Amino acid sequence: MSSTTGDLAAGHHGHDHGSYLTAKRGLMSWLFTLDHKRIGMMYLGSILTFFLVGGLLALAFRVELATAEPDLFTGSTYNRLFTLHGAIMVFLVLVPSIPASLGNFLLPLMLGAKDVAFPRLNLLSFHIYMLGAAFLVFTLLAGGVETGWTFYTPYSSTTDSAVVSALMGAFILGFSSILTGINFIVTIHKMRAPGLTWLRLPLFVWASYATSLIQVLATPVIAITLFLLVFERTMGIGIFDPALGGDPVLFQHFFWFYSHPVVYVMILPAFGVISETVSIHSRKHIFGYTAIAASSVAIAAIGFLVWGHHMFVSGQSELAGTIFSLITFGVAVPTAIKVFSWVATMYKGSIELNTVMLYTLSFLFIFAIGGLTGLFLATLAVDVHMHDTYFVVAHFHYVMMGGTLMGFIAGIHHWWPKMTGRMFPELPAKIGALLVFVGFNLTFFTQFVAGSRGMPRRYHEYAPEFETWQFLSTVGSFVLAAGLFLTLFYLLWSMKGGAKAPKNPWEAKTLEWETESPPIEHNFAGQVICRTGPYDFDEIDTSRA
Amino acid sequence: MSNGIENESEVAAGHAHGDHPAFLAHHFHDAPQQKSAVKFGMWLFLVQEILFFAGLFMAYFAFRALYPETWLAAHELLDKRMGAFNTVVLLTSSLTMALAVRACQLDDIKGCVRYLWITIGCAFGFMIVKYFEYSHKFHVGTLPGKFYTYEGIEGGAPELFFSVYFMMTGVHGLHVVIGIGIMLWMIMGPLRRGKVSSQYYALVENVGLYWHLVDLIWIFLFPLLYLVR
Amino acid sequence: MTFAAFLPLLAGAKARAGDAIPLTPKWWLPESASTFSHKVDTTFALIYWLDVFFFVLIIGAMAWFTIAYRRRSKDQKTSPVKGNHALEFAWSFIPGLFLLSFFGMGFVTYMDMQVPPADAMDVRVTGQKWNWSFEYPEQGLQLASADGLVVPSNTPVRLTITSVDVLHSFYIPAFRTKKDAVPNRYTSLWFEAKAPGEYQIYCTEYCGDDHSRMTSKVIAMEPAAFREWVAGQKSASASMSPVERGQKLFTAQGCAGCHSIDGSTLIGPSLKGKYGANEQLADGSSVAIDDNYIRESILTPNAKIVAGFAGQMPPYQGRLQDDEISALIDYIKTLK
Amino acid sequence: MSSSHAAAPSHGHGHDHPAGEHISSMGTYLTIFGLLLILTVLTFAVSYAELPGNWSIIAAIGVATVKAVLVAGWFMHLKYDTRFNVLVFLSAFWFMLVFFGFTLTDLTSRGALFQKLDNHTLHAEKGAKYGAPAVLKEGGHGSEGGHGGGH
Repeated sequence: MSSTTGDLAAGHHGHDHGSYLTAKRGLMSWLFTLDHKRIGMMYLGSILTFFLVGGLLALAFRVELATAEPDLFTGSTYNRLFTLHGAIMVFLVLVPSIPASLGNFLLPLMLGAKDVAFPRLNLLSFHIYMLGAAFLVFTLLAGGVETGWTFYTPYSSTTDSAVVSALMGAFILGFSSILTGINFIVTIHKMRAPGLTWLRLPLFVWASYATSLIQVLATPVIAITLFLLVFERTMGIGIFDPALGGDPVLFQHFFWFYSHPVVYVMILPAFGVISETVSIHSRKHIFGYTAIAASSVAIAAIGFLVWGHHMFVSGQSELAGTIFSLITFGVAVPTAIKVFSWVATMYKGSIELNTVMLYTLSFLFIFAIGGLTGLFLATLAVDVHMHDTYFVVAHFHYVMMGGTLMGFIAGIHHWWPKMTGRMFPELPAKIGALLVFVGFNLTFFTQFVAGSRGMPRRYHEYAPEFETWQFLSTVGSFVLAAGLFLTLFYLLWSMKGGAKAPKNPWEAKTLEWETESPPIEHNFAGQVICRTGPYDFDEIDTSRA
Repeated sequence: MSNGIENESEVAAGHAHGDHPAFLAHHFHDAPQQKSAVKFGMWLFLVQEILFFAGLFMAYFAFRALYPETWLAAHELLDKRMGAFNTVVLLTSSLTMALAVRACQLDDIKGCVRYLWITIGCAFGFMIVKYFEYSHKFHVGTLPGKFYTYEGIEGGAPELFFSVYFMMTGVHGLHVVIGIGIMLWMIMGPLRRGKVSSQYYALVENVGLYWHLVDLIWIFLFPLLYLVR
Repeated sequence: MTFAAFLPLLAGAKARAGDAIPLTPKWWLPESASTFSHKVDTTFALIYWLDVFFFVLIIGAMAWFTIAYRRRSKDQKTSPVKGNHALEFAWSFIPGLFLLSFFGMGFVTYMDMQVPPADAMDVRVTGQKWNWSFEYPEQGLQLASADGLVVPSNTPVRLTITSVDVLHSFYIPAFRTKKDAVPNRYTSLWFEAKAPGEYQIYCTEYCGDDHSRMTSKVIAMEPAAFREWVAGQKSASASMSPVERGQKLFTAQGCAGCHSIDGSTLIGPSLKGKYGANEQLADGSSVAIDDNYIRESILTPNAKIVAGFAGQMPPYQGRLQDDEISALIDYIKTLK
Repeated sequence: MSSSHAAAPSHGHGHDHPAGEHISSMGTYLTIFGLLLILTVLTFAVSYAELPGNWSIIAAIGVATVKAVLVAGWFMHLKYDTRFNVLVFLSAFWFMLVFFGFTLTDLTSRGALFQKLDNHTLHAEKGAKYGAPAVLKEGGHGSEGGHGGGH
C-alpha cells in the first residue's frame, strides 16, 4: 500500500536509485564516506576482525588450561594472552559491537532520517576507533601487556610491559565511544521522521538511546583515569601509587565508575536487538512496550550507582559495600521485566523457528543463566567467596559474551538482508547456531562449577581437582569456535552467492524495512511519514508478501 | 493506513520552507532543526567535559579527605594573588567571548573578530601567569609525585597535593591552549571567508560555550586550590 | 549437561546416607570448614533454588510457546496482546521481594564475616610477589614456619593483612572468606576453623608471573598441639645457628621465590657462589659482594641493580631486624 | 484504516523555539561581569577569615556555584535556552555528585567498623606517612601485649 507512494516519489530522485554499496566505488569512497551505512559496515568488518583476534588468543590459553600443569606457555606469556584477550574484547569488540555497527547502520533508517545528525563526526569516530585500535595492535606487537584489562594499580604502574601504549589505545577508543554517543542522542532527539513519536520508536532505538547516555556520561571518567595512569607511569605522580601515598582502591573506584556502566553499553543494545527479533519472528506485538523502553533507561540510570559491587573484598568500607549491594539488586528488577516481557511476547504468537529466532532463544537461555547467577555475586556474603574466581568469569561471559554476542549474531542475521541485499543460507546457519549454543554452554557452564568450588581466575596452572571442568571448557571452546567459523564462512559466501533479498523478508513493521534491500544512498526516496507503531502486526496485509 | 514515503517537495511545501540556505546540510530538514541539533550536540559535549574534569576533582576531594593537614599546609604555598588575577583575566575573556557571540547576532562580524582577539589576548595572559607560577614551583621543588623535593610541609604525602595541582591546572591549561587554537582558526577560516552571519553563527556560539566552560571550571579550581583552608 | 545442572533430582541422588543433607548438589561447593561457611552455603542454596525455579519457569515457558505457537501458515494472524499491567506489576514486585531478602541474608552473614570476636587471636599476614608470610605478635613469633598459616582449631583467628608490592588477595575457599592485601594499608578478615586439618590458601588478585603459584595452606591444629608448635618454633629459633635461621628466613620471607640457590636464573639473580665475587651492575659499574652490599640490597634493593634484571624487588626496610639480616648474610655466605 | 494513527502535523523533532535567538543587551553582560568581579573579591576576602570547621570550603564552593550560575545562565544563555538543554547540563553535575558521593562514602567510612569494635586494631591510613611496613613495626610490635619474648 503505502510503500507504493515511495515508488511514485522515487521518480523525482533518479540519482538516489543506486544501492549504497555501489553508489560510489573505490577504497577512498569507503574510508572517507559520510554515509552512516558504510561507516556501520566498516565498523562491522573491523569489529569482527578484532573478534577473531581476541577469540584466537582465547583459544590459545584455553589449550593451556586443558591440563592443570603449565605445558605450553610461561606464566608471563599466559598473562599477556588473557590481558590482550580481555582488552581487545572489551575495548575493540564489545563496547562498539552493536551500537557502532548495527546502530550506525540502522538508527537513521529506523528514524526515517537521511543520516545521523553529524555525519562528519561519525566518520571521525570511526577514524579515532581505528587509531585506538592501532595502539592496541602496536601493544600486541611490542610484546604485549600483562596487567589484566582492568589495569589495576600499583601493578600497572610498576610493571615493565607496554602498558602506556595499551592505555593510550583505550584512552583514544574512549573518545570514539563518546562521539558516537553524542551523535546518537542528538540523532534520536532531532532526526525523527514526522509522526515518529517517542512511543513509536522501535525498542532497538530506545536501547541505543540508553546506551548512548552511558557512553557520554561514563566514558570521560575512564578517559581521565587512563590519562592519570599514563602520567603515573611516565612521571610518577603517585595518585594511585601507594608508594607515594596514593590509593590503589581509589583507582578501582575511578575504573569501575566507567567499567560497570559500560557493561550495560555492551548488553543494552543486545536487549534492543532481541526486542526486535522476538517480536518480528513471532509476528506479534511486543509485550509491555513501555515497560521495556523504560527499563532500558532505568538500567542505564541505576547502572551508575552500583560500581562498588566489583570491590566487596578490595578493602572498600563495609558501609559502601552494603549500599552498593542493595542498589545492585535494584538493577535486577528492570532486567527481569525485560526477560519476562520477551517470553510473554511469544505467547500466542506465530513463531518461525528460523536462524534469527534460534539465536534469540539462545540469548534468552544464556542471558537467563547469566542474569540469575548475578544474584549470587550481588549478595555480599556469597560474593566474598565467589569474587575473582571462575564463577565471576563464567558469569560475565554468560552476560557479556553470551548475551551480547547472541544478540549481535541474531541482529547480524536479522538485518543481513537489509545490509547486504542477500539472504544467508538457512541450513548451515542453523547448524552454526546449534554449535555456538552447545559450545558456549559447555565452555562456560563448567567454569561456574570450577569457580564456586574455589578456583581463582587468571591462574596459569591450577590444582588437579579442577582439571575435569577446565578440560570440558576447552573442548567447549573449540565447538564454539567451529560454530563461529562456520557462521563467518556462510555469511561471507552469501554476500556473493546468497539469494537476492526482498525489501522486507520478515514482514517487519519498522521503518528500515520500507526502503530497498540494500538501501539506496540517501536511505529513502522521499520524506518518510510514520503512521503506525513499530510492532502493529495485527494490521499486516499478508497479500503483499 | 501504514507508514509511507512521500514526495519530498510536497512535504517541503507543506512545511513552508521552500528555500534551502547554503549552510543547511542535506540530511537536515530545515534550519531550525539543524541549529537545535548542533546546539544540543554541543551541550552533550560539555557534559562529557565536565565528567572528564570530575575525575580530577574526585582525586582532589579524596586526598583532601585522606590527608587534611597536608592539604592545608600545601595550599599555603600557592600564590593567592596570582590565582585571583588569573580569575579576573578569565572572567574578562568570558565577557568578551559572550560579546563576540552578541556581535554575530547583530551581524557585526568585524566586531566579533575584535572581541575574539581580546579573548585570545586574555587567554595568553592567563597562560603567562601560569608560566610564572609553574616556574616558581620548578624552582622550589614543589613538583608532582617523585619529582617533589620541597621539605617545608609536615604531614603525609605532600607531593600528592602538587600532583593534583599540576594535573588539574595542566589539563585546564591544555583546554585554554586548545581554545586559543580554535579561536585563531575561526578568525582565519570561517569568519574571514564569510561563513558566519546573523543567520547562522552556531560555530561561534559553540566555541563560546566551550570557552565559558573553561572559565566555569577555573571558577571552581581557583577557590579549591588557592583559597580553601 | 548444562540443563542437568539445574535438575533438583540430582541433589537427592548425590546425598549419601549419613551425610548432612546437602542444600545444593554437592559438586557446587568445596568443603565447609569454618564457623560461618555454612551460613554462606545456606544463602547460596536459597539463591540457587530460586534461580532454578525462575530458570525453569522462563525457559519452560519459552520452550512451550516455541512449540505450541510455531508458525503454521504463511499468513497466520496473531493475537493482539500488547501487555497486561497486573502481570507486569506482579513480575516486578514479587522478584523484588526475593531480591530484598537475598540482600538481607547476604548482609547479615557478611557482617558476621567482617566483625571478629573480641578475643580473636591476632596474626599478621604479608603478601608479596609471590608468597605469603605470617607473624604471630601475641605469641612473639616473628618468623613462622614457611609451611603455611598454622592456627589452633575452634579458636577465632583474626588476620591483619597488608602487601609490600602490588595488590594480592587472601582466599581460603573452605572457610568462604577472602580479602585483598593492599600496600600501605591494613585490611582484615577472621575465621574459626571447625576442625583440625589443612585448607588451601590462594592469591585471588592478579599479581604477575607466578600469581597462580602464590598459594599456601592453613594448618589447623588442636589448641594444645598449636601451643606445642609455638613452643617448638621458639626453641628452634633460639637454638638455631645463624645459618639455619638465615635459611629459614630465606624461604619464609619469600627470597627463594626470586633468587635460586642452584645457579638458575629466576626473577632475580641466583645467589649461588655470589659472596666474595664481583657483580656487574646495570649502570655499567661493578661492585664487590660483601656484607654491606648484601645489606643494602636487602633494605633498598633499587639502589644498585644487577645488569640484566629489572628492579622488581620490594624494599625490606623496616621488615627485618638487624640480627635477621645478619643471619641471612651468613646463610648467603654458605651458598657456594 | 486506523486514522487514529495519522501523523501529527508537527514533526517528531521538536524544534520549538530555536535556541540562541535571544540577544542580550550590552548592559546585561556588563552587569553580570560586575557581579562576577564582586564575587571574586568576596571569595578572596573570605579566604582570609578564620572560618571554623568545614565552613571555609562550604563558603568557597557556595560562591563558586553562584558564579557558575551567572556564567551558565547569562554568558552561556542557558536562561534563554530550552529547558531540556538546562536539564542536560545539570545532569552532568548530578552524575559527578554520584561519583563523589559514593567514593567519599567509602574513603571516609573505611575502618569505621574496625575501630568501634576493636580498638587495638592498627589503622595506618589517615595522615600516616606512607610505607606501611614501617608503621606496622612501630605501632604494632611495640604496643602489642604478650609480645617481645621471641628475641
